[in-house]
Amino acid sequence: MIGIEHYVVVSSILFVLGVQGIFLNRKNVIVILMAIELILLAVNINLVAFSAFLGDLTGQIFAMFVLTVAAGEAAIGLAILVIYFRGRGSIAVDDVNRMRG
Amino acid sequence: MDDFPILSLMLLVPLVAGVACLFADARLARNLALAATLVDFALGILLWASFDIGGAQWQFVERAPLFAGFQWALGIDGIALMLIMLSVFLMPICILASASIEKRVGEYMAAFLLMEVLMIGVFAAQDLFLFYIFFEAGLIPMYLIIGIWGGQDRIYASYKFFLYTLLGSVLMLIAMLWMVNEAGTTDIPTLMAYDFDPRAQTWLWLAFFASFAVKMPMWPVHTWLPDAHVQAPTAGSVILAGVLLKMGGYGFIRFSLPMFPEASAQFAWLIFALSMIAVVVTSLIALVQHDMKKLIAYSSVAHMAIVTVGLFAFNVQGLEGSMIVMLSHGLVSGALFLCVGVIYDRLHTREIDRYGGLSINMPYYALFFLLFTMASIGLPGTSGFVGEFLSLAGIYQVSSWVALVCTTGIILGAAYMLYLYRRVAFGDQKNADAAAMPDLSPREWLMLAPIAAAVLWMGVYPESFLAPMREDIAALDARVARAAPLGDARLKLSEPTKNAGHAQDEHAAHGGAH
Amino acid sequence: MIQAIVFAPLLAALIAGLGNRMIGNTAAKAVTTAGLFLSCALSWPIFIGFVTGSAEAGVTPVLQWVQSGTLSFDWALRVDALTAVMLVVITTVSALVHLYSWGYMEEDPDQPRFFAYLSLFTFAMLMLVTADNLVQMFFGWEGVGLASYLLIGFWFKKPSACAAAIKAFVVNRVGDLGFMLGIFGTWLVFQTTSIPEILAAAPAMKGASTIGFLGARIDTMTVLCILLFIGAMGKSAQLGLHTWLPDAMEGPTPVSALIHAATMVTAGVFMVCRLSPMFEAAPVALAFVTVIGALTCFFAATVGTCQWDIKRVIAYSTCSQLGYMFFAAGVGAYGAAMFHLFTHAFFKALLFLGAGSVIHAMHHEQDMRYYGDLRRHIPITFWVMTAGTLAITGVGVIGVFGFAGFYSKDAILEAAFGSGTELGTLAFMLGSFAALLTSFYSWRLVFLTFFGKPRWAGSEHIQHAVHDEHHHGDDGHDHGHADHGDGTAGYHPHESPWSMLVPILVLSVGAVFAGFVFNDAFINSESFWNGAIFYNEHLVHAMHHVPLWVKLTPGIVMLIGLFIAWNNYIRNPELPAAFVNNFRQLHAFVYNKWYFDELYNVLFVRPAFWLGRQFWKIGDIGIIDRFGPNGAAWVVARGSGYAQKVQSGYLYSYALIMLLGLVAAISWVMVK
Amino acid sequence: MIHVIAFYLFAFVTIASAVFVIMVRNPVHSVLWLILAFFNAAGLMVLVGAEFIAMLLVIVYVGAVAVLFLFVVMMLDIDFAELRAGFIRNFPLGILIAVILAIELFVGVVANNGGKAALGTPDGSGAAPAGASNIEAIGALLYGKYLFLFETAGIILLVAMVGAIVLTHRARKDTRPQDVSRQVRRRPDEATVNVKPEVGKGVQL
Amino acid sequence: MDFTASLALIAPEILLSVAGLVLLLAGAWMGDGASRLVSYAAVAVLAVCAFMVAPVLCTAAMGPDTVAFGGQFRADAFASFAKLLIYAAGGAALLVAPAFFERHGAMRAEYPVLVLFAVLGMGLMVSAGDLLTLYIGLELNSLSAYVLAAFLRTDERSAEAGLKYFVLGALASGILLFGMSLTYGFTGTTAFEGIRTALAGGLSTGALFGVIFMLAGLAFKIAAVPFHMWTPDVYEGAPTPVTTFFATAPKVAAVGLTMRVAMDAFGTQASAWQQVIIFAALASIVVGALGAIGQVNIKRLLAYSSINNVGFILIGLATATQAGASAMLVYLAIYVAMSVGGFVAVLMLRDADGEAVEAIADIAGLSRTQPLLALCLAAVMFSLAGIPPLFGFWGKFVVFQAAVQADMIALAAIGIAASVIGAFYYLKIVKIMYFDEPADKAHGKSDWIHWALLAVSAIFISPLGYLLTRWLGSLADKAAAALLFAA
Repeated sequence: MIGIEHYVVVSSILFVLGVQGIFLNRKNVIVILMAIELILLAVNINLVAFSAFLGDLTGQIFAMFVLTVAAGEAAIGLAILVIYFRGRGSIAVDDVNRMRG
Repeated sequence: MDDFPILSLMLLVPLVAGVACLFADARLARNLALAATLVDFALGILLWASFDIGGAQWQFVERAPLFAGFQWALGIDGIALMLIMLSVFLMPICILASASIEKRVGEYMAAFLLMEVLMIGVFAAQDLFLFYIFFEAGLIPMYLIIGIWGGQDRIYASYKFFLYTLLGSVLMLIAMLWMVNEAGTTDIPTLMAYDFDPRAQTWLWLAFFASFAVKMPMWPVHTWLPDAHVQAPTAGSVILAGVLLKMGGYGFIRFSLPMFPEASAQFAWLIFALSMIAVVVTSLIALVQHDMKKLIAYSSVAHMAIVTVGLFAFNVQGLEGSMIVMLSHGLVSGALFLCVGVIYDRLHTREIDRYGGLSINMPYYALFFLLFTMASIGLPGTSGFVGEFLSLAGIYQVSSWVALVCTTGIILGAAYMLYLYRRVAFGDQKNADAAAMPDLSPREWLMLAPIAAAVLWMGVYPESFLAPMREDIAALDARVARAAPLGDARLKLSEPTKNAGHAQDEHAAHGGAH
Repeated sequence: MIQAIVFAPLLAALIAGLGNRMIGNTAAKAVTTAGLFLSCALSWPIFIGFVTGSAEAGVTPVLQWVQSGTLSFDWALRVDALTAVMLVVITTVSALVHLYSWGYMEEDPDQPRFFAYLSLFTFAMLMLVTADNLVQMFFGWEGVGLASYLLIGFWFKKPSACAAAIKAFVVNRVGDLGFMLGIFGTWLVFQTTSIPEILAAAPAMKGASTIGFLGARIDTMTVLCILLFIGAMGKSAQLGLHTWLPDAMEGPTPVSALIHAATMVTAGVFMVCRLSPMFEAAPVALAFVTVIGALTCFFAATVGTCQWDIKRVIAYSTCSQLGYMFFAAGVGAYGAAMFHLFTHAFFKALLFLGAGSVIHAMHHEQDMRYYGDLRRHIPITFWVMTAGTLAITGVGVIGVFGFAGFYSKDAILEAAFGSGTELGTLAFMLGSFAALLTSFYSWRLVFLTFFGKPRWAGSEHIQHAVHDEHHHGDDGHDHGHADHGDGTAGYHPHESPWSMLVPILVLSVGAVFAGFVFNDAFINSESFWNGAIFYNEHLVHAMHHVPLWVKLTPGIVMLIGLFIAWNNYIRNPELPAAFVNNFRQLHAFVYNKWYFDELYNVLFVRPAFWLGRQFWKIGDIGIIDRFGPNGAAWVVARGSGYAQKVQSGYLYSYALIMLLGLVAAISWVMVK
Repeated sequence: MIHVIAFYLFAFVTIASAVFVIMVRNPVHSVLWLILAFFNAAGLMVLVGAEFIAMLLVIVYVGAVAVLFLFVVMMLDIDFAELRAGFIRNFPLGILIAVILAIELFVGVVANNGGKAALGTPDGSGAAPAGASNIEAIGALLYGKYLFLFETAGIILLVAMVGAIVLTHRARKDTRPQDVSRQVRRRPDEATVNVKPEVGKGVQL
Repeated sequence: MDFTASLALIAPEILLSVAGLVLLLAGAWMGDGASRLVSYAAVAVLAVCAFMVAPVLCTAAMGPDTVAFGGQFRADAFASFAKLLIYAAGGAALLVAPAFFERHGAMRAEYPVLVLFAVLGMGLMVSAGDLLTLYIGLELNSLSAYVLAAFLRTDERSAEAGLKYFVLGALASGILLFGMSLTYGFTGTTAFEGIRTALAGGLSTGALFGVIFMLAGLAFKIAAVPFHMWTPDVYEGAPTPVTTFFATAPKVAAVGLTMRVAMDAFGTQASAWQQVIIFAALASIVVGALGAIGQVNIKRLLAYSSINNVGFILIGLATATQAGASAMLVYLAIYVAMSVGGFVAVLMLRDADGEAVEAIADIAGLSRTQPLLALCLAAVMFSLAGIPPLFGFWGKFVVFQAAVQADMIALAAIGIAASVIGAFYYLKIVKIMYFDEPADKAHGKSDWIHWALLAVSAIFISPLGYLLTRWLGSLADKAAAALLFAA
């Protein structure tokens, strides 16, 4: 039978993949934003699974809020990306290092 | 008189004047600073005059619970009184010595006045944390004094001074916090009577040692001193050598010894070893210096080593001797730096070889310089001797080895100081510009003559200075007696003797440390 | 009264010194000289009082000095027989030297300073001898050291004078180290620094206890006395710490007479005599004193035979005579030691002042090789120098009359022999041989200076003088060429002014009669000393009963020395050169003062500077600073560079580091 | 059994598409893979009985977020050829750490207790009322217990909107927006003018 | 559930929300010309809010009476303390903004609105009693912050700062969320109280992971090493008023939130996270200090300085005692004053054309061209370095006192020794201003608002600040007691 552990494993793998997507990527920032969505997806799977297995709906409420916020985050992230692109003409991750040290 | 907050007033006067100096023009700032320091000196004399010798241990006590965790608590005993007197005595002289400062006079005077506040505060603080605040705060004005008005390498010197001493002190703060947590009070007099667990004392002592050893400075953490001295302006060197170094000794006498007697005894060997090395090594280094201030700075390290051995001799002579050495060194090294300043103002170099034969064109200068040189090498009749003699007499009771090695300081001291004097005041006039320098101006007379008088006074009649401290030293001695080491020099009667001196010998056999 | 004696010179010194150019030469000279004559006039009655037995020892307190726990000492002036002797010696010689200096220093621009120093010295010396406690004695001890330093370096433009001054002070400090430790030990043992109290308690301590010193346990009194004696060695220029004395001749000659012959250098002897009950309680220390004294006596005499500088000859002579005094004290004959001190003060001051007169006459030429035939030009000087030489060589006939040295030196040699110990005998033998050498070098000095042909032409000083004279004086005459063929270079020595001659003449009276007059009081009378020094009746008795050959020995060796000197320098002047050629190495050894200076240079001076540089450049800068503050700064700078490198600006490396932190934290808590 | 197969299918596809999201070179493809991942994740949620959240996921993510992504990707006129391929130099380290993290999560959360996760015990305040559907239960909670947070979430969306606008909105000079009130205010005499052009001179407009 | 009581408790939040909406409309209606007015109105709103929360602190409110919405929200003394600091910092960031943005032609009414919403989010953070509240508050704050960082949108650095902040912030949110999901799963609840109760019985590995993930996510918000990497870049790139804001208010909120989570929710399992915090504390002190050395941009330097300071704050957290909590609050209060002072001074550094002067080399000799400004900046520097008698010392003092009382002497000793490294770069600023020859760059005039803000913070961090120690200490004690009420 499928237990909570299976869901946690799936979400963990998703989480790790999301994180990987952020720091293994040097191609463009949009993919990083998508990787973040993956992380949030992992969280949501976790929350929903826990909610179901606990018999407690708080997790699903939580997941809803996560969805809401994720939408907002995506909007703002893309907005920042747009103005960044306007200024720099590029969204290559390698270029995002005007400031360092 | 008892209710009048004279100590707070002594802190307030220079503080107010200092703030005022920030906004004053150069001329006004000078006068303001001089006036404020003189007022403080007058207050100091009043303080001394109304100090009740043999009265309560702590006098002029002020207490106000203004702060959380600690309080505004001031009060002095004889030891603090003497050091405060030293500070307020030197300050007007420092202001006088700053006539050659022409850049940013207002800020300069403000820094010095702030320095005076902090120095008095350190010696008058009766609260552990109040002490720490004053103790540490002194870094800021001194940093600025060295950094803004200093010489060529002032940046390096000021950083070294600041960070070195800061690193030394911060560990002390942790120890203080622990102590307060343990003893439940920040009151220094109470803590002085509190018996900490001997095992804890070890760590506490080391933490305090880190701070005071740097401040003293003891070998091998002394290297900031030559740099700081050399780079500081004349008055800065005077204050640095005259008072700031004394904070280390004061710390030992006020904290390390009474609060951690067992640990002090346990680490006496460390102090002795470092001091012995310091006496020999820094004296030898002083011998080969080409820079006048550096030479005197290194000599300070050697002199401070005498202080530390005296302090850790655990007897009255050692303690009183150390106090007198501190006072004397405050006057003498201050005066020597002033002497350097006098000719530096004329020729703008501290290179010894640029001078020579100053006895010819500056006879009175040479006379003062000679007096302070002799006081520095401990000629009897000057202040240097009394302190050195008592300290060494004190340490002899503990260890003849230490006494022997430290007494070599009088040989080496004579060598490097006379070598210096020879190169500066004796010999032929090698350089026309040095030969053309005029003798002391009235202002310089005003700087040097009072110190000379004080040096001789302390040398001939030290009772004036010993009397106020006597009770306090005795109390300290009684406090540390339980941990006092058995001297290796003690007398041992070979046979139960028939002679009349029996009782006396018995007495002596106990090391004489009473 | 005693206050006046002691403080009059101080007052005079302050007036002259601080007044300096303001009050002018004459006033400064007058006030100091007057001060000294006042002291002198007040001292003699005290001395007479003790000689006649009418005076009592007493202490005059002046001021509290230091009181620290059980350690306390005050300013106080103590007068007893021993002090009285020293008082007259000091004040008399000093007064005469002041007077002498009027003439000798006539042309010096810095006369107030000179007289101030002289008076200051006298004050310190008086403080030393009137000390009631060891610390005040130390005060005087160091005070005379200071004055000596200043006076040696009086002509501070001369590098050699400066070097000599420093050397004198520093070498003395080596002795003072022993003295200070001795005072500490004494106080530790006796719980007092008061001399009378110590002396009262000392006999009971003889062999009764041990004390820890440098990790060993040694007999208490031995330790204390040897430490104190080390102080005496420094001040009295005993073997090992003697090197400063010959160099001290860089000072003006009156200074040499006062300080480096008559008074200061005898302070060590005074101290040993003052503390004689203590030393009596320490036989080992006494033996040490004897050995050092005898060796010094011998050593200095040998060196004296080869010196060319007239003052150096006398300086080594002083050193040698001090050796006599010490081994006298070492064998227990404190009276004899003090007696020799007393007589020596007169004749040695005389010799120095006489030498000063010669130097004055010879335009500051001090090398005897350029003297000769002076007896005709400066006859008074010649005669007083001869008197001094007779006194130092100890000319006299037993039981009839003798010059001063005759009594005192014979007493010392007799005491050494009479003590009956092996060391005493050794001291006697060395002392006798030194007496021979004394005779030789003293007469050599006289012969070279006053007899033979003038050899002045070789002297640069004379050349200068002649040149100046020609230049300013009689230009018209044909005296232009220096070589007159008679060795005079055309120079005409003049006898010194009366201000110089009077003191010399007064001193020569002392040199002639002091021994004869005071022999009994010093040597044979316990009542004179009256407990001021340890009186060894047994020894005095033994002295009087030594074999006749012992009593005759000094006279015989004196005659031998005289003969050799006459043979070498009058009869057969080529002989010394031949001797030098034959014994080149021995001569070089002696001529170079046994290579002490070179040895010390290699052992102490150069290593000190070398070590200083090493400690500074390698120790402080190379190690402490490099690995301490600068090292820490370097580490921080490296760390900072690394931190900035990690802060690469790339998003992915930031994320990676965040993840690293996360994984590290998780791993840590999991492992835990 | 169907349940198990469905789970593994959804799980596998979700993870595989996630891998493609971060691996493929073209961002447009990434978005498409992301959408696939979301669909399958929604499937997983349906499996545990959270159908409302599953639908929401599809609607919000696929309908809004993913479209937004696509929109931006295309709007930004990126020269895909210029996008540098390949991974960064500390790629092995990154992979290593990711693997360690995954293993630790697996071991810590799942394998630690013999393959059984020791879940907590809820206090029951969030339990679904008996008989109520998923949507009803969620609605009751959301508009009851979590009303405060629900309202605040609205503010978050507002902030996101304001933020996005304030960042990207710019008053362009080359656009000519319609100004209705100006059009209405306009009078013929202002707008028209009679001219009588001279011959051969032309009209000034 | 008594909504009336709950609504009364969230009155300040309601006011903030309403004010935000109203001001947004007002801004939209009146255009950008009114943005200065809107800013001042927002400041007034914050002031009113401060007055509303102040009584809560003064009466040391704690316990059930302060709990709203069934434990999701807590209006206790602790929250009140933090909110006061947040409001003050937010007010400062609003006051200095108009002059700055107007110079860049970028002042818009949305700025004060976003600040208000961020402040609202922060209020939720420090009042959180539930993981959901925590998350919502955090995101409200974060989203506003991302926008604010990129607010100067024509400036490449600002956009880059926004991008970096956003990406890394989102990653941190993800980590935090993942931790929250695990915590939820393994404790069965999202309420702090419930988590606390659940953990009291023992800590399963899953819950432990939840704890660590959450702390990691929060560490990002407070910029503790190794989650600090964004800080220098964002502080440098963001417009200076925004940096002022970032360095102060969110720091307070994040620290407050971390305290809530660590000491309340995870309080019964302190031993599980203490060592992680100790490491983060020491690493922050050292890395902050090392990174700051060698910086040429003063904003960047202050960013590292804030990392350094967070390390000291975390020492208080590492003790996990009430004294430690109180010390952290005192430190925060002083830190806010120092940061505001520092950044306001930086804002006042302008060249003749009004352009901002950010290069450290350009402030050489400032003590001669602008002595008063230099004095204030020097005071800030010495205070940040913790040198008495400046008030900054007191913050370090109380923190180390707490550490010593908790018997963490080694931590205290290492921490304070590492603080000496930090002193180095603060000294550098003073050295450049006082010892070097004037570069004669920064001589722009500043308006009275800047001077007033600078004066207030300078007086606060001057030795006069010590007169506040009793008052500040007792308030912090009240707040800490409220935080640990359940314990």
